[in-house]
Amino acid sequence: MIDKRMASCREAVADIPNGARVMIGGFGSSGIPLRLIEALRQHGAGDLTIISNNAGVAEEGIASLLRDGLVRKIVCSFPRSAGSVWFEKRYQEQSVELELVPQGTLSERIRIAGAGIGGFLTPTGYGTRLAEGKETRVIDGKGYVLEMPLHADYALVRAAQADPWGNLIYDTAGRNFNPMMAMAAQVTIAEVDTVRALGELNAEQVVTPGIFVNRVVAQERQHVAA
Amino acid sequence: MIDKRMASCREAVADIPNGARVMIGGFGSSGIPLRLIEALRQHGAGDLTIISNNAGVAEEGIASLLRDGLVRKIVCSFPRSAGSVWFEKRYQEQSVELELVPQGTLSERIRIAGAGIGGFLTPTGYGTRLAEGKETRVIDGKGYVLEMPLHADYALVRAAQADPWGNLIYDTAGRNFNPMMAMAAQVTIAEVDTVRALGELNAEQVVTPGIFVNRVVAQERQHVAA
Amino acid sequence: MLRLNPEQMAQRVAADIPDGSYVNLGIGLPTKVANYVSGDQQVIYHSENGILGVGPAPATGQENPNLINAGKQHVTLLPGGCYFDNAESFAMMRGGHLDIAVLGAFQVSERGDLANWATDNDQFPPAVGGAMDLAVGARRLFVMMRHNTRDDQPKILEACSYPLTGAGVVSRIFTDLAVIDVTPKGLQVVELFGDNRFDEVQAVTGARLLPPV
Amino acid sequence: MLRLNPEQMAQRVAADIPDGSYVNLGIGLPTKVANYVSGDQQVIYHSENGILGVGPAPATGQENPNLINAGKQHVTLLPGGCYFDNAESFAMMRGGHLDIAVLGAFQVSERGDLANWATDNDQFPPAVGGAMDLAVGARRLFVMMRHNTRDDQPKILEACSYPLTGAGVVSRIFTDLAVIDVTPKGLQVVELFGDNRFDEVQAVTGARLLPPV
Repeated sequence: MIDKRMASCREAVADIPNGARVMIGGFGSSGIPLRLIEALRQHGAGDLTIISNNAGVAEEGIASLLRDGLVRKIVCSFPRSAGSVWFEKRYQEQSVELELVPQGTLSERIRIAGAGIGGFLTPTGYGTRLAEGKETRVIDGKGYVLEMPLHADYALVRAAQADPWGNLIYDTAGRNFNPMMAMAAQVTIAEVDTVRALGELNAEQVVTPGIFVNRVVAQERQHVAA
Repeated sequence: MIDKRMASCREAVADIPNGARVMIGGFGSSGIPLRLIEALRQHGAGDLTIISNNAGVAEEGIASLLRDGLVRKIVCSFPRSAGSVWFEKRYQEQSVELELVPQGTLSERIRIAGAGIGGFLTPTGYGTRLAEGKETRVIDGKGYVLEMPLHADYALVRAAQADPWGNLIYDTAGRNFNPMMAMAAQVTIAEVDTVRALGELNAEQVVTPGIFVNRVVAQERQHVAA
Repeated sequence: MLRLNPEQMAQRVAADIPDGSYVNLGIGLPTKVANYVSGDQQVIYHSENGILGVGPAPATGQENPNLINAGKQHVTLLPGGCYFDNAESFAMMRGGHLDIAVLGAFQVSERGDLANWATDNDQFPPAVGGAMDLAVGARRLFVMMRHNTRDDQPKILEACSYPLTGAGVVSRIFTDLAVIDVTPKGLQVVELFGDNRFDEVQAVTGARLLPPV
Repeated sequence: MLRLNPEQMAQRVAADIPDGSYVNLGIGLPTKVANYVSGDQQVIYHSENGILGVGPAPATGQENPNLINAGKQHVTLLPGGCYFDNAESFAMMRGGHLDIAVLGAFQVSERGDLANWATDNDQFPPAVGGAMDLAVGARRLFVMMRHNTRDDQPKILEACSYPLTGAGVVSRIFTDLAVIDVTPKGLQVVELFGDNRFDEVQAVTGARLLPPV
């Protein structure tokens, strides 16, 4: 029987090694796998490359990984927010490397990694500093930048509901980067509010098919401090 | 008030001109906008370029457009099926041009047209006849073909339910090419079984956001002959 | 000169949003525009994190931590709204499906170049978010900004000195002094607020303006 | 020589599908494999038109015209199954998410080249469907085919004469005579059915085989 459930977040992240490339879902305070991030922090793997839209605020989530010095590099569209003090500190002391990526380019680079596509041409960023050093071309008078796939070893994602096959249903805007990240990693670990029995999810409402998910950890719903 | 409903299929296709590029959703007998195709046939615009996974069977759907001599070119992954007699006849008499595209390349070319992407690198077809004349490159030892977006003037799509804003929900495997085509055309026309009041669709189950849909025509459910 | 306050500026931008538009309002000042779209205008708001049909803020105690807008504020969903992932959200933006985006700016050039994501201060880490995608993708890009910086420097320039968000992307500029279109002929003043005179506005602008016709 | 019939071939392929696999079965002969996957093997079937968890054919009268597989046959959905659009379906295929694809073939070369979408007969219009995507994307590509054509020509060749579906993509070949792996050293015979002798099978093969070890 296919059953992707694991007993704890701790167990689910236990094999993440030093130097791993780890995608982490979420946008602002929405759809962040906070329990998995905390388990990863306690697990203590370092020298990580983190791929995520934001860089965490206060002492929470990715900010706690930055605080503990576990992050070597971050690939991000909007690392600087109100309260992103640990990112700013590590950036200014040059102990963390930043690869800044426009948001739509970030999500599409993740998607194409999951879709087996080797690169794509986007008009986003053409003629700007973020295209420097990248291959460009002009098609029908419009400029494009060639962007390459972003793969990861692990993806930590957050959803509302799952089933034992790893199918995921999200809550409102909690989808954000989670569905693409689930596609793009070698091992995808989903933190969910509840696991339903096989066949209880609405098949028409499943957003992430279980084929993209390797491990599922249920938990009580966590309300994220705003 | 935004209300994209139109009274009839006839009215919905009335402005499609000769020479238009028209995407038509469907896979086999599933998710085909048969009523809209019939309205297009009666409307009589010719010299059409049809973009669709299949080329119709018997006297139905795209086959009827081919029979009536309205199609100049077809862009397709699997034009030849049991019963695709009109496509075979027009192909053999060289009155219709065929652009054969691997299925995943077809759906992705349509998707990137809708997503504002200028091209993508796919391993599919590399080293085969279908990559002849196309730009290729090798990345990390793997060969890729550069494929370009497929745009259209109109998309005819089929869904199960809509609302006045054009949000669409599909039935089972009836999605197939419909969601991507809805994104890729200047004007998208959706044929649906039923239109529900605003707010009655499950927002978590909407597959095609209304922003991609310009016109909606309700109809009684049509059972497609197998 | 008459300088509109932010609320008046928002009201003026709102007047230029046609009924039935799909609109993305940038973080900060542009967010105020929604307050002035009248009942005759049905506007569907897009939020880049994955919402169409963004509604007003929820009542206290009714917040859903997952249901936020791009500015990380709690929002609601209107009837007819829906959710999608970030890749599809940016397909809408980059693919030309949004009628209008309203963004703030540090600088705009006479060719419609936009600079709104980074200054020349390297002390702060950069952040770009969805600005570059909106800049290239929205059918019409409205910039909403004060005409001058706090130290009275012009923000409309022959060329931007700050790093670009996009080149040749701005359609119309709404400042606290005037409304100005970016046209192939140059910066065309469309409207001068109150009794503001063309020569007064030109004097505080860093590029040549074309007078109203 | 013992030549397995199609049912026996399907049974043999089914035995090599590990429990818990995500599998795409090509149109035609490969479809039969599902009939022989035992209760101990939980296999999740993918259909390229947009289904994971494809179940058996529905009872007569219970068919849903939209719920068909890639071979256009009516199917059902298993509990735990789900639907998606064609772009996501091919993301699964091209992106390496399917453990095994089982395809028929006209020809296979000793380097694992696959030819299964077009012959050299130009009278018929070509059709390719999802074969090229499966060929490049499945983690393991099983070919299931008769060892020889109806007029006794070999289908395993030094090089394919028909147009390729993909180059160097085949992992394992199941014929009615033997099971053969494509390896860096060449075509390695893994199993000879019944009392079939290596030299007999080699004699009806168009490329050099390596004997079972």
